[in-house]
Amino acid sequence: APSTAMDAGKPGPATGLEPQTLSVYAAASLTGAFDELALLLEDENPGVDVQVTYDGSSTLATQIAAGAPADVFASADQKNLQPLADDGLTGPATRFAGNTLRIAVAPGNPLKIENLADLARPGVITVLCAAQVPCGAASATLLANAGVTLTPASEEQNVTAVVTKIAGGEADAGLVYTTDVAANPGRVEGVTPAGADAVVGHYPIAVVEGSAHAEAAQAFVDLVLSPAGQAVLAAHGFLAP
Amino acid sequence: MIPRLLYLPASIGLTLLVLPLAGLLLKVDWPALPALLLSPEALQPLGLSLATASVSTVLCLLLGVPLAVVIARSKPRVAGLLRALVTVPLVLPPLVGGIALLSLLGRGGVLGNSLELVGLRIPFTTAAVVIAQTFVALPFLVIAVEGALRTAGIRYERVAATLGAGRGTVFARITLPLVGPGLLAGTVLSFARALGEFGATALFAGNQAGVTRTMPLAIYTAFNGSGVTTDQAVALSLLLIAVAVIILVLVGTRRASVLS
Amino acid sequence: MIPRLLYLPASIGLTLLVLPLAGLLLKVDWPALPALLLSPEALQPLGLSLATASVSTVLCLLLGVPLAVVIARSKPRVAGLLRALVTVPLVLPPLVGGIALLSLLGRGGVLGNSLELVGLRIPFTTAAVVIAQTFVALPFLVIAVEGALRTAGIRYERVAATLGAGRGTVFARITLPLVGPGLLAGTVLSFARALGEFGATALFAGNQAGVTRTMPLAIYTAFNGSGVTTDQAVALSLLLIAVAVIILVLVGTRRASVLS
Amino acid sequence: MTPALWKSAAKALLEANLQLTRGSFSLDLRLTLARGEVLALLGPNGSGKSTVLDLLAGLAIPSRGIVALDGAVLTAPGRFVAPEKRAIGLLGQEPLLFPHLTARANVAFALRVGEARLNAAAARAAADRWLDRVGLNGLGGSVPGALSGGQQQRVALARALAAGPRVLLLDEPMAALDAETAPFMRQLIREQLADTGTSAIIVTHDIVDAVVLADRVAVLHDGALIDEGTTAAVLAAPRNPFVAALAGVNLVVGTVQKGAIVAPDGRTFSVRPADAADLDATGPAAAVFRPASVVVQTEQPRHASPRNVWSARVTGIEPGSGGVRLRTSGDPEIIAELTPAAVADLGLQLGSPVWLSVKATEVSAYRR
Amino acid sequence: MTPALWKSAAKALLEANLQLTRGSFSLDLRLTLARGEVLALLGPNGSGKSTVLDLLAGLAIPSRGIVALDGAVLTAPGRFVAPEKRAIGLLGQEPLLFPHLTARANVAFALRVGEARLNAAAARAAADRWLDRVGLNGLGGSVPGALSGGQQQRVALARALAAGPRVLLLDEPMAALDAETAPFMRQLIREQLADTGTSAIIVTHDIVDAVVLADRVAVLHDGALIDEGTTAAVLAAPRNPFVAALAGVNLVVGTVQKGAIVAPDGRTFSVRPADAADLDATGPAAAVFRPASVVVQTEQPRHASPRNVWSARVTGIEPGSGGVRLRTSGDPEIIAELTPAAVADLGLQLGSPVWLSVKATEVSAYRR
Ligand SMILES: Nc1ncnc2c1ncn2[C@@H]1O[C@H](COP(=O)(O)OP(=O)(O)OP(=O)(O)O)[C@@H](O)[C@H]1O
Ligand SMILES: Nc1ncnc2c1ncn2[C@@H]1O[C@H](COP(=O)(O)OP(=O)(O)OP(=O)(O)O)[C@@H](O)[C@H]1O
Ligand SMILES: [Mg+2]
Ligand SMILES: [Mg+2]
Repeated sequence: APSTAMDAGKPGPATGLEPQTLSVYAAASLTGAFDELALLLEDENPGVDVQVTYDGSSTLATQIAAGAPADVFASADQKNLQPLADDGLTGPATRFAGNTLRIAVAPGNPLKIENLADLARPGVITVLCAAQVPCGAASATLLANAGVTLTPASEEQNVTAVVTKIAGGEADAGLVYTTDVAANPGRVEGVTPAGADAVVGHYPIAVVEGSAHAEAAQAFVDLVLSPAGQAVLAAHGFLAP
Repeated sequence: MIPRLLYLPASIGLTLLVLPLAGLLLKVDWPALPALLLSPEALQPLGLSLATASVSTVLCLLLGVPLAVVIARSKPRVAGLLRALVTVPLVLPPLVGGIALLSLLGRGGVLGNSLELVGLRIPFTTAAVVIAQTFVALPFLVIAVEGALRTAGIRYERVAATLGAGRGTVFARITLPLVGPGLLAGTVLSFARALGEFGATALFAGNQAGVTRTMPLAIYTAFNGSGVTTDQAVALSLLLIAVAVIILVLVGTRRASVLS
Repeated sequence: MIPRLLYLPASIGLTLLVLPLAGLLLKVDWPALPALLLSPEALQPLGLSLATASVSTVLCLLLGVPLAVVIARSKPRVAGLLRALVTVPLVLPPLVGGIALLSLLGRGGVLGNSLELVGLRIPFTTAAVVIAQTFVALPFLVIAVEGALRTAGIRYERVAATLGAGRGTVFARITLPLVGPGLLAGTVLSFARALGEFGATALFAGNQAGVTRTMPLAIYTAFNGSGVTTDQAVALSLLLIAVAVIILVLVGTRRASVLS
Repeated sequence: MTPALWKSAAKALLEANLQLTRGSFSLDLRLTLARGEVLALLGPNGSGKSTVLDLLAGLAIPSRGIVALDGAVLTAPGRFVAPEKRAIGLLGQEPLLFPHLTARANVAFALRVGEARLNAAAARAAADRWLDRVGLNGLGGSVPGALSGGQQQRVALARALAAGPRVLLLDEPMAALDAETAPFMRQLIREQLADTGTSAIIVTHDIVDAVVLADRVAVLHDGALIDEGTTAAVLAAPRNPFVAALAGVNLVVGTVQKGAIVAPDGRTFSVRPADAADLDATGPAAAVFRPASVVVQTEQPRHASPRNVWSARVTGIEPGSGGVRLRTSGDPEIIAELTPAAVADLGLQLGSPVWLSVKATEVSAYRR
Repeated sequence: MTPALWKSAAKALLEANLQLTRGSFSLDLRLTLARGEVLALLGPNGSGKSTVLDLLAGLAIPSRGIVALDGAVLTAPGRFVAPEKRAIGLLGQEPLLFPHLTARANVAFALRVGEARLNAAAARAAADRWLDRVGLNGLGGSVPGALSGGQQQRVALARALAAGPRVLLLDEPMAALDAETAPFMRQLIREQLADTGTSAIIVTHDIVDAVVLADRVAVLHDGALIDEGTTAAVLAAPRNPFVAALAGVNLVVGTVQKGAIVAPDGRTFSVRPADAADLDATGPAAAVFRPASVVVQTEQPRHASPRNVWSARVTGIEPGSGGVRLRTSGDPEIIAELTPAAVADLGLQLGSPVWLSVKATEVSAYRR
């Protein structure tokens, strides 16, 4: 795991695990936070190597269903984890974080976009996540709540693509997670639209059934849920579950 | 005339290619299939895919055949270099092709800026889909046609010239018909590749229903939506495969009849 | 002998293929490049990519050449059908190939269950990378070699037979050398395709450093990493392209010298 | 051509009964070839000669019919032996040298996979000897693309002979050869077939090939055999205009005596000085001269250059393609071709006594 | 071959000076072709004949040298006119019919792009007439793959003639043709060249082609011209064994009178009945017969079949490839080939008076 500076305060509960390699499958939006959490667990348990695989939640869910050697699965939405839990492929799912939406714009907000209605302004190129992915579902709810209808230039397959388009100048604005704005300083700037905090996306986590490292997996889940873990998540812009 | 020993690896090869597709069939939710396949969510991307892939294939022919001729008739060294350049896009992971196209034709891109000045915006348009598909499919056409041209050689072209035929006439009446099978193979390959193109399209053209959401993008979107039960994605994939097989078999047998 | 009119579309075609790659160069963070390219994050996937793509290419040759021979020497109708079947994997969007392979060889898959019983698990291993690459690259080899075989015809094979040569000898000493250029082209194409393979690998083999993280997956990971630093992705792409161009040019000029 | 050979065709080495239809062309014929026999297959363009060879070699399958070699069925309804298992070699109408192999390697290939089954080194050495025999010494390293048309044809001939099949099918083997080389190649084929006891079918448009190489001649027209028999018989009495156009030679098969050829009836034929040199030993040989060369007189010629002079009687007077054909008594009968004016002038009739003379320089000789 | 034509070669239509090296083969020669002249290019396999034609047609570029047509430079250092702009047609050694076009379409192609520039319908109709002329009536719809070797060669010949170039280069145009067809095709070429005033170079291994078609003969050996001159001169006095092997004919160029040919010195040559029929009108013609056919006597022959009998004197006695060559007085001089025994027997010496006789059936005639 990369050596990102940690700003977490206290370490979590010490467990003293055997040396082993733990495989964590995590939604792509968790990248920065889970890199740090992996490091935390490794520090506490010398000899334990935490390998985090990031990808879209549905990709990871499909792979776990097909027998991927994952020990922990952290999804960006309930929809991708619940069926696995229902089929007994994972243990029970626990919510460990929440995320809200922000309007992402180019640094300095050249088009002066201040609210959701501005996204529908003629001449503004807006991109959203596809309604099928978690951030897209949240975006739809947020826009509906605000009574704004708009046709996005594109419905991207994931948040990263939305951020890329705005950072690259292809699009003027889009709805992304708060955490994405935090992870891309200098590339995009966040604007908080009215009613944003009312729409929260929830992240569940579970230990994969039949994991050869069940004890370490549980320790990682515990770490994520612990105050220390929550502090790391908060530092990356996540809300409490 | 086929050494008997070859049949074993040949059938393993065919199995490797066909069995996974058969595996897909097992995943299909058959009762729900007809309704799904007739829904606009399925038909609109299919129509867009067929339309864009057709246009891309025509573009590939218009640009690729001349390029293939130039390579095939160049000196060995030059040809080797050109062939390598043409092959590179094949190596590009899907994403990188998208990044490359954006860096060229996107808003901050080298050409994109100039185009913006004359009021042209390419990303997020159907034109972007066509460009992305052409970019990835063109190498197939060029390499197939170049190979055919090289094997056909220039003997018949020389004969035509001694009869008094100008270069244009020779090209249209001798060269093109002679490489007919190779040309058809290249066309089929590039159409297939354009039809399946996902990566560069997703990044460069985006994903807007009716404008840039081709079948592969629709499949990906469906996959992201349905999570573990890949039903809808599988159903759409089957539709794409079925259409492709029909087209390929139609062209293939027409081609066979041309050859025989 | 090239009609002058062709030079214009040929250069447009070449530009379309090459300019986007040049566009990538503009995105490179040159000062940071050397350190990045020499880091284990770059070299490990590169090594894995070259190794798996090489193995896949050998597999393609072993399975694909026999398959190409069978198709080329079949009756037109059968050949048309087989050719269509072989072309289908080209149409598959990257994801679908992965779903198909998982549904066949994954847990719960048709073959996957049986393999599990004898303690073999293929998905998420390096073997899965090779299988995914072979699956997507095989059609290229088959189609290139089949075309070459068809153009070469059977005249020389018939002569060899009347001299008393058995099928194996004819195949090894006449058929294969005659289609040498086509074989080399097919090998290059399938190696390139294997090197760039992303979609099926990502789903079927996963993305584990040192085991299944090939260059395209490393690029994807870098692209998706915290902070949209496409820099690293671009740098890795450049590395992949550079390696590919070197290999293609080396093979291309060797091929040229074989031909001349 | 000796009676013995012709009779042994009854117990033929190769027997074929072939029917084939291709578009508007259809083929229907029976063909036999005796052990050691050489058959010349003549016929106009498009008569089906190459098609017959393909059918025999197993490169084409007849609609109906049978091909049997030495009693073993090679082609029949429901049975087909692959070409490489037939021991029937074919030199096609085009040289078709393997383009990726040098001239030497082309011939060596035949020596490795053919009857000889030599190893690589031995095959290369033997190939060089073969190239030498066809006059291509020093060109062994050339690829076919760097050889002239005639040079390619010679390599193809060497390759076909080197394979050493039991039956050899040669499709216009002398086409593209220059005038000086052709006789040498003809001699090479003759010796090689004789030395190895190989039976052969030779397709040719040149009557000299038939005379020199063949025991028997078959004439194909529109897919059917219209004439067949010993070379002498067919040439002496051409049964259709096509044969007449290329035939019309007197052929005397006899034995060598003191540099001349003695016919069965004891008449002696002096031959061209160049050929006489070859007739140093005794043995069977043939003398060939054209009916037009035969000078006919009603008085004994004196103080004249012709070395061959006999008296005979006119046994037949018939119109021919080149004038009037006069048959004369003797074994073999000698045919003379005259203008109608000459026949009238000399007052020739059936039974007329005549003096025949032929210049030795008009008589070619071939050892058999 | 007439003096007028030979002189006009000074103001040549086609002039070439060619140097080329390919591996161990090197070519170096000068060649001219007068307006309307037909040159036969002879030479052994690999002597460079096809290479010369390629260089003239613009299919190959010489290392050094120049090709000029009617004063316009086609090939020179720094200058190269494309083959299609040269008006020089080439019928190569292989037929190379376009495999995707029918026989008719192959010929029609030449009529559309060549001199005639016919439209599609006219070209098709004219192509059918051409196919008729080469004896392929009814095969217009066949693709090359369904034609026999000789049929393909005929289509290729029709195609080359139909293109109507100013200079036509023919590389062994008669190869693969059957014996009955060859004379007709030869006649077709002759008439077509004469009617259109086309100059031509014909590569051949058959001396008859040179005699019938060519005014002049050039002999190539190892890339260099070793003999050149009017056909009669070269054939009468072959300067090397290669020419001797294919030459050795008496050629009498004269005029037609009452179905016979009258030589410059007034001697009359009766010819084969078949050829005599062609000599119905008056005009230039040539009589050809072999020295071996000439019977030499020291007494006047009587009651003999030969129609052609003259007295002459021996002007030369020299060894030849087929015996002793006897030159005799007259214009043209007649050469007789005898065995040494005959020469001794007759006691022939320089200046001996002799009677020469040649049977009319031995004399071929060709209109010129
Ligand atoms: N595929 C085909 N379809 C129709 N006719 C065909 C086909 N193949 C060959 N023929 C015809 O079969 C006949 C015999 O051809 P073949 O090559 O055997 O002739 P050949 O006697 O060898 O003539 P040549 O002396 O010209 O070589 C020809 O008339 C040819 O047109
Ligand atoms: N690429 C090459 N490299 C080396 N030698 C070559 C090459 N091409 C041709 N030659 C040689 O050039 C010579 C002339 O060939 P060309 O075809 O002109 O002969 P040709 O007189 O037409 O003979 P033929 O009567 O056999 O057709 C031959 O000796 C041939 O081996
Ligand atoms: Mg033939
Ligand atoms: Mg030649």
